[in-house]
Amino acid sequence: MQNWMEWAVAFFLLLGGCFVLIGSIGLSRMPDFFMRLHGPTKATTLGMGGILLGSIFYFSLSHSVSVHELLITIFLLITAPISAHMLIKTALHHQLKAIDRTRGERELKQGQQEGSGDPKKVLTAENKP
Amino acid sequence: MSHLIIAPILLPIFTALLIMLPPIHYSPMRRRWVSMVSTVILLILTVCLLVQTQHTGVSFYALGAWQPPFGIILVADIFSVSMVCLTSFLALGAICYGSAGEDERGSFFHPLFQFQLMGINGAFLTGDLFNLFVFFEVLLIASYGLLVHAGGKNKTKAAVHYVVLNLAGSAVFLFSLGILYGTLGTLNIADMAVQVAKLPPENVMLVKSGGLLLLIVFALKAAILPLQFWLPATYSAASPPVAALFAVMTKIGTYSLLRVYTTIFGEQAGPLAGMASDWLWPLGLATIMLGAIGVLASQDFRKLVANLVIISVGTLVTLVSLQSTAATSAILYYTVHSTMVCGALFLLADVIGAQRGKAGDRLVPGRRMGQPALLGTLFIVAAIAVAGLPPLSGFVGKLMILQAASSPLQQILLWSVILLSSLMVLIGLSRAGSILFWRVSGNEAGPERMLPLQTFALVWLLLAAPLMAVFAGPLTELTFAAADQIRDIQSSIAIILGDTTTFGGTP
Amino acid sequence: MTLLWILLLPLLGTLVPVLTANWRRSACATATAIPPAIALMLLFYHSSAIFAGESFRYTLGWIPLLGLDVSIRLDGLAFLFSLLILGIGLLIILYARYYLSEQDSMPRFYAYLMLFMTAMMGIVLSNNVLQLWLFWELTSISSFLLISFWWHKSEARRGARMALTVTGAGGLCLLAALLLLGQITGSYDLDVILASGAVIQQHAWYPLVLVLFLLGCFTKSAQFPFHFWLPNAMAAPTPVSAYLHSATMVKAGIFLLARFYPAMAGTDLWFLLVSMTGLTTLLVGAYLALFKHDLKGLLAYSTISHLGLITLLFGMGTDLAAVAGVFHIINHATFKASLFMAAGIIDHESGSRDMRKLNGLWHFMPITATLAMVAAAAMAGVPLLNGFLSKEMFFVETLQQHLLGSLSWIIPVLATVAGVFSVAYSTRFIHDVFFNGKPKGLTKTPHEPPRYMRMPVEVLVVLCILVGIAPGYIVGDLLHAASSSVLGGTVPEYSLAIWHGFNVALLMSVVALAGGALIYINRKHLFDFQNTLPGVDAINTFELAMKSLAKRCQQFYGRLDNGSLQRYLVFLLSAVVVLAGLPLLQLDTLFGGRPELPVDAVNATGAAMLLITAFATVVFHRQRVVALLMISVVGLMVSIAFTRFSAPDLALTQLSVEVVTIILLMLALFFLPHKTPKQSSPTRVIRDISLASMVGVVIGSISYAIMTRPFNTISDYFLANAKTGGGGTNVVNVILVDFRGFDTFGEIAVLGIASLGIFKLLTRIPVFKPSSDGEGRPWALERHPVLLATVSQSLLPLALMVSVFIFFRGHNLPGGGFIAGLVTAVALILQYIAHGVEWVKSRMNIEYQRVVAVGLMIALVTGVASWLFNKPFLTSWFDYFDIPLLGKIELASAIAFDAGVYVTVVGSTLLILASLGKMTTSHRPVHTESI
Amino acid sequence: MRVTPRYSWLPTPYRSLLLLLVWLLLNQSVELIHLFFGTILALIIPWISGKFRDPQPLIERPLLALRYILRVFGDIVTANAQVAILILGPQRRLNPAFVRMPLDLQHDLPITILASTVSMTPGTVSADVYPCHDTQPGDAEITQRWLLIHVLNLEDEAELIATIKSRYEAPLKEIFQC
Amino acid sequence: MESLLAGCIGFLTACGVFLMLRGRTFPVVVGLTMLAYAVNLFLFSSGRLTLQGAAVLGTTDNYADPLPQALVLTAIVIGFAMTAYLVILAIRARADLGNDHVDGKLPETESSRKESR
Amino acid sequence: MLEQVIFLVFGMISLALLLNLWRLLVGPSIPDRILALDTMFINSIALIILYGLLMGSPLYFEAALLIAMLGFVSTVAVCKFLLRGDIIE
Ligand code: NA
Ligand code: NA
Repeated sequence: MQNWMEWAVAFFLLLGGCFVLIGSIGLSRMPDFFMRLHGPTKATTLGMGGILLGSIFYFSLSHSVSVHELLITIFLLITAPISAHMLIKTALHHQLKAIDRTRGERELKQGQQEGSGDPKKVLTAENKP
Repeated sequence: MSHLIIAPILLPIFTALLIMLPPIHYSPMRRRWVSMVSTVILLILTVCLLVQTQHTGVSFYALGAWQPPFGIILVADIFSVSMVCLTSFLALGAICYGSAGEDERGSFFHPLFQFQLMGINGAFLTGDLFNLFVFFEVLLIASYGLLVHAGGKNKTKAAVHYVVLNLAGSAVFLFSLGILYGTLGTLNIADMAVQVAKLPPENVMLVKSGGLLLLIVFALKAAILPLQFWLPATYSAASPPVAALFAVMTKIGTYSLLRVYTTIFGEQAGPLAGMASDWLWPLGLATIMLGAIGVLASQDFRKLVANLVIISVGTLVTLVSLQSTAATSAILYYTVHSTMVCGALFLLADVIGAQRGKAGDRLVPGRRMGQPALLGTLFIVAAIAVAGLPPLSGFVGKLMILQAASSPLQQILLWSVILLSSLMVLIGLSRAGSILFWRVSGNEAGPERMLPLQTFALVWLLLAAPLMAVFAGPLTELTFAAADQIRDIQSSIAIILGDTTTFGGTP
Repeated sequence: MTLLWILLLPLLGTLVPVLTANWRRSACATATAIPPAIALMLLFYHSSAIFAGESFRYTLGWIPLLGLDVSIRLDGLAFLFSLLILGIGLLIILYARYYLSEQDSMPRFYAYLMLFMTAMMGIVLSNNVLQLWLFWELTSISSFLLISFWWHKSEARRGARMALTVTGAGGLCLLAALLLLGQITGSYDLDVILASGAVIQQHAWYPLVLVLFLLGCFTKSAQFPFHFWLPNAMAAPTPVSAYLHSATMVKAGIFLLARFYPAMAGTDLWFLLVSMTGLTTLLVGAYLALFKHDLKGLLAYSTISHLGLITLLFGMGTDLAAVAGVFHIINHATFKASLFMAAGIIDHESGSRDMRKLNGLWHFMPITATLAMVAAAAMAGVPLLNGFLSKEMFFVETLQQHLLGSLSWIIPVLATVAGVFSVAYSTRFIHDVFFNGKPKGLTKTPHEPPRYMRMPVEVLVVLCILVGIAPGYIVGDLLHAASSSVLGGTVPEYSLAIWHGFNVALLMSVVALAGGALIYINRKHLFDFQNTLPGVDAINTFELAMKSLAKRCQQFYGRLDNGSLQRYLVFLLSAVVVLAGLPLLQLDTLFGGRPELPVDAVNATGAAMLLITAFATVVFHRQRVVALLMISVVGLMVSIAFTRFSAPDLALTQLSVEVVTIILLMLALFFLPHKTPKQSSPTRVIRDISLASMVGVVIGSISYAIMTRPFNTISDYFLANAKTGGGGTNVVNVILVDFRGFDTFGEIAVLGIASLGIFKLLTRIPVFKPSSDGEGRPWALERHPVLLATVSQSLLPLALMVSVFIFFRGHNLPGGGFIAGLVTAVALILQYIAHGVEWVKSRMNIEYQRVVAVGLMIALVTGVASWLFNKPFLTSWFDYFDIPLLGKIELASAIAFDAGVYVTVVGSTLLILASLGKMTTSHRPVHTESI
Repeated sequence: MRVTPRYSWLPTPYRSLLLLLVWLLLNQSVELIHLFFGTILALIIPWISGKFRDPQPLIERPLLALRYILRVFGDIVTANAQVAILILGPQRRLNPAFVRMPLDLQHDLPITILASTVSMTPGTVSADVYPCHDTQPGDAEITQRWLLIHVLNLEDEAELIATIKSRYEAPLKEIFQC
Repeated sequence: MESLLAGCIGFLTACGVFLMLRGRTFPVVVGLTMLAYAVNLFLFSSGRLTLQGAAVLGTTDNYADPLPQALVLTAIVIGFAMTAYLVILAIRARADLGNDHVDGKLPETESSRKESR
Repeated sequence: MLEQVIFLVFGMISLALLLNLWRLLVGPSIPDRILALDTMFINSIALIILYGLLMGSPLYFEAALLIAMLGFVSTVAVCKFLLRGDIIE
């Protein structure tokens, strides 16, 4: 294996590892659910991208060309936002509290009311856009 | 080559699938006729197989042409084939009874029934321990489905217990398989016997714990004390044809006990030879007594019959522990007898319950039956047979059992337990019969009558009792031959493993 | 062969009444009488030879391996009993024709009667003890049927059950005795056993055998203390009483004493047990008979007493006593049967059997009265009647024994006392019924019975007189032949003369007659005294005992089985601990010598996560959703462990199965409570924890012991042959679809069956849809979030592509039909989740159960196809083909099999999940079938 | 905007292309045999699963779509860097907020893509799209939809909305011509 | 490593058994699932542990024992089928019997209290 | 050198997994736990890919792909359950 390629593999792996770790740090240390969501959704996805890239490089060099890790990346890119969306919908439905300094409380309230409770009430609410 | 050995497994599944697919699927009549005709064919095939096996001796069928010990094999010896035969006899009765209307009280009766047959036959025929597990699961899952047939609270309740216990049992089975594979390195039962014979001393106790775990599994299936509590509720809740078929299910447990503890841990097994007998002997006797107590304690007829099943299981297990030709021979005869009669009794309980109106099969005074003479005759025949009174099959079975005891201690214990339990059964049955048939309130009989198919089913099953007594001579010859065959481990191993009996891992 | 016919004819006779049930009553009765009549003639055909001391044997093989053959022996004793059984049987048939009313089912009665006759004939003709026992039990069964003939009467049912229980118990004891005899002598052949008297009596088991044997005899012959069933069996129709309970069945026990006399008798133990029982029975029966107001009750106790007398005779162990016993058997049968029949006539024609009501019948039925008086006189032992003769012999024998040493005089004294009571009750029978004023409160006016109903009585009474007057001519040969076979050929000198001169025995008779008359005259005092004694109502006591037995059993059973699954599981798991744990204790060391692999930090992390989440699952198990999340991590970690330990296929399968399971559990949770209430007591929790830990320790230790042990396995064969024999490089997959394809076949069958069962469970289920979640929040309104819906549509083709890939790859690399099937199924389930049942159904309207069937059928057909090549089921085939431009491709039958797996998995999974999903759709499919 | 496909045998050409690519990626090979089977599958699978696809606007401007994808990739990388800093930095400085953005897009597919993009890019997560079909009484056509966004560190709401609209929503309108 | 895995198997078994002994259907299902994990690992471990030895011909020279893997695969599938059946049965039992106790009736101490959803 | 890097990354991912586990255990809300679980699924993809890398074997790719696909479905299913109770309606 050429040396620079090894460096590249190492770089991508480290980059990926860092982002994966950062994502989980975000998950563990952010104060409310909505903020915790950001880390895993984004950082972890990129971290995965890094590790998968590292893997692609590694296998392409040591064995025959290996690019199928791309598939996982594509897959994660498609699904991660949807997971996040579903999670945040659940959180809204469960009326999870955002930390106090969160702005847009009206929007939050409305989000919490949308899709839950009596549909008529939702439509006739004052804060209806 | 002859594919007769595998026919008892493939024919039922083929029938089941056929019934699930168009054009059979659409009409109830087609479903039931296909099912019945297939069972008749199965019966013919299994009888042919029995005749063939009697002539050819032990033979095996290597699935996928992979020779033992590497591939899975089915083993046909007189014992296993007799059990398959018994299953088809019983199945024909049950399916005829079911086809009289019970089958339409829920979906998929016939497919599940046929799947159940597949599982039972597979369990009897297989010569591979893991494959035995698979077939256990086939028959169990089919029995779960059949158990809830026609619905009702009791069925659901019983099913929860039955399923959870059997799931736990399956887990134990797998633990045991893991131990046995991890120490013996093989799954073929004959090969396991070979490996056990040359087990390194440091593995002996491990194999023993694996072997004893198998005991738990089979004890649960067979319903031996203290693992028998599920049986009365389950069997008495099940739909009658299902309960009748279930009569053979416990026998699979005892059959497996016999197989495993006479083949794998047979005489050649050195320190492990007969290791289960110390447990089976007292547990079997206790099971008989508990079953007898259950018979007296039963407040409805189905429960009583279920307890009769427990007695039969206890008897069989006790015989398994004796490990002698006479005992093994008695096992075969008694298994056939008790299965047919108990199956018939479950059906009879249903008919009686139906004709007694609201009282059902509870042992309380009830309405006059529509066909008291016919049912009474059937009841007496069944009762005499199951109580082991002469001149029916139970009497011959009891003689075989009593004669199987060889040492004085065995005789004293076995005889007193068997005779005492017989007396208790006699008391229980005479009480049940006199309440069911004689303590009638009012003179009006209800409109219910047995349908021709139901009558046929009952007569078919109960005919076994007199016929097995009349032909007891040739039958005992058959059972002794089967016992000799099953106990002649060396010959079976030589047939199954050929000359490679000394192999040690690689072919 | 004629011997066999003597036995078979009554058996065939059971069918005759059934077949002639629709004939006129007389015709039916006549037809029924034909077989026993022929048998009787056949019997007579042998009489001269029998009287000459010959005996006949006939054997027909039945179950030689069990030592049970149809073996017939006709000797003097058998001849005597056959004569009684057939002769009196014929009379009973005639009698019953008139006795039974129009409402009674005469054919049924006759069938039972003939069955009984067969059984009795079987007992007396048996030359094989097992066969003897067979017929012995058959008498119990048939007598049960006969006693309960009037089943609508409570006392008939109870009496029948009591008789069955007592004689059944005795029968079982007898069986044990006979089997032991077989063990001792090595044969179940009666000839052999009778010839082995010395061996038997010197054997250590002799006392046990004797006790068991006597229990059988005494219960059947109603000996004290087992006598109580007999009076209660009087609920039977009188022909039954006359036949079974005087002439035949109760004599079966006596017959056995006589039959086994050469083998068993002659010891002190025999004497002690038999004679003392006989003596007690004799006294108790005679005493109690006097106080019975019921005619049949009186006769029943009298029968008990006379049976005791015979037993006592056999117990004395002298040859002459045995002869006297045999003689009394004959006499008792004749006079007692006729008395019973007379009682039946009285009952039949006057409507009562109560001697307090019956008075002065002499005026209404003089002929019957005369007959009854003669028979009763015979019973009392009046001279010139047969009863006198055997009773005299009895008295003589009591005088000549010295069995009790210096106390031997007690026996004749007590015998005389019994004789006194015997005379007293006989006198009562005569005086109280036929004289003693006028009838009181009878429902009808008594009159003479039909001519032929009285005829059997007449025949028997004539016999009583004839024997009494000319015993030598009438029964001399018979008695000699019978005694000869009892005693094994050597008959002592005895005289059947009416007059033996004045002797002590005659004095005893005179005392008995005088004393009996005296007692009867002063009976009032005795009755008063008897009334002060606490009465024992046998039938109620028995019923109560049976009820309390049932109740005890219920209590005992209930204590063991409280219907709790948890208890059953505790039993199961304790068994695991004990059975798997005990051998481990004998293991020196768990470590088996195979070096361990090193542990690295990542593995430690994985293990820690596994343990923590497993523990968390337990901790959070009451919050079900959380527990579900925890256990999915456990599953994930297990999959990762599989990847770590080089089992990629396992990891794939575990993962996909787990996701489906989680979805399933989620689906299920909708219908179940979301929280588990706290319910276990602390002790219960501690018990469970300790049991769980023990199981865990045992399993963990075994696992460790196995992993550290070196071993040989058959797996090398699979590695060596996967490519060449199975055509694939992924050995695990080749094992699955080829080497052990049959397992897989069973496995997909399980999956398919499970889905059918689930479908069955879900049909017609009473659904309840909670309107809010566990916290009381109403459900969200948005059913199908738009983002999810859109993306799931795009994911479907992607997932299908992946599953096709995994499917084809499986044979050579990790993958295969099962995983591919699950991927497809999950992708389709995602459509269900994202769009709902209706949406999917409108696009794909397939009945999944049919998919399951098709999948299994594919696998089956693939397997069966190898039959075409004369190969066993599931024999695989593969080959490589060069296709122009494309290159080399492999085709294998395993792929077709795997396709079956794939289709089955898709079908089953969807059937399971979609059926569950469908339950809640507003437009619920209507099932025409219930589960 | 076009909803009906151009060729009935090839309802979704780009999807088929993607599937072929996926097949080749899975097999890691461009050999003829894989191309052959891949093409077959890429044609068959959309045909099989075609029913499971609600009519959606089709891509009218493929090149623009490619450019959009590349731009999003770039944004993801930068977004991640930013988020990483935010996560690791002191929490006190974060200004989380919920922002409601009116949508010009009306169709499900473009909205989904937009929402996903927003989720993957700088400090924002799409929380909800409303009103949803289910809360709409009857079959009334939805005229205006809104996107609810959670922002990890909001500086200027108007600017954020403007950025999203110009950077992502407008190109999507172009691509799908709706 | 072996001791670690054996410990995990034992612990999983213990947890599964404990849950199996609970009185409600759902924990029992979870317990049986957990027990199934333990069983699968146990059965798998009976072929001994191998690192870097997937049983794919030509990828390594130290193959893991493929047979237990095949057995575990079968066991997993069967376990899935059984669990699925039990889950649905639990639903059915709840529907038929009105509670989710494994015995179909609430214990004495509890029957008076109303079941909480 | 690469090996050390791989082990370092292993360590990072293990740490990440433990952090996820922490969040899974403490919650506090169920969405938090689901989020932790989902992240755990994704992180284990990384773990498996790294294993593959370490062993130089491409055999583990499918496992990773499957986790990606199935983890998504299970997260969605759980969310749907919490939103609607009824996953398949
Ligand atoms: Na009177
Ligand atoms: Na639903």
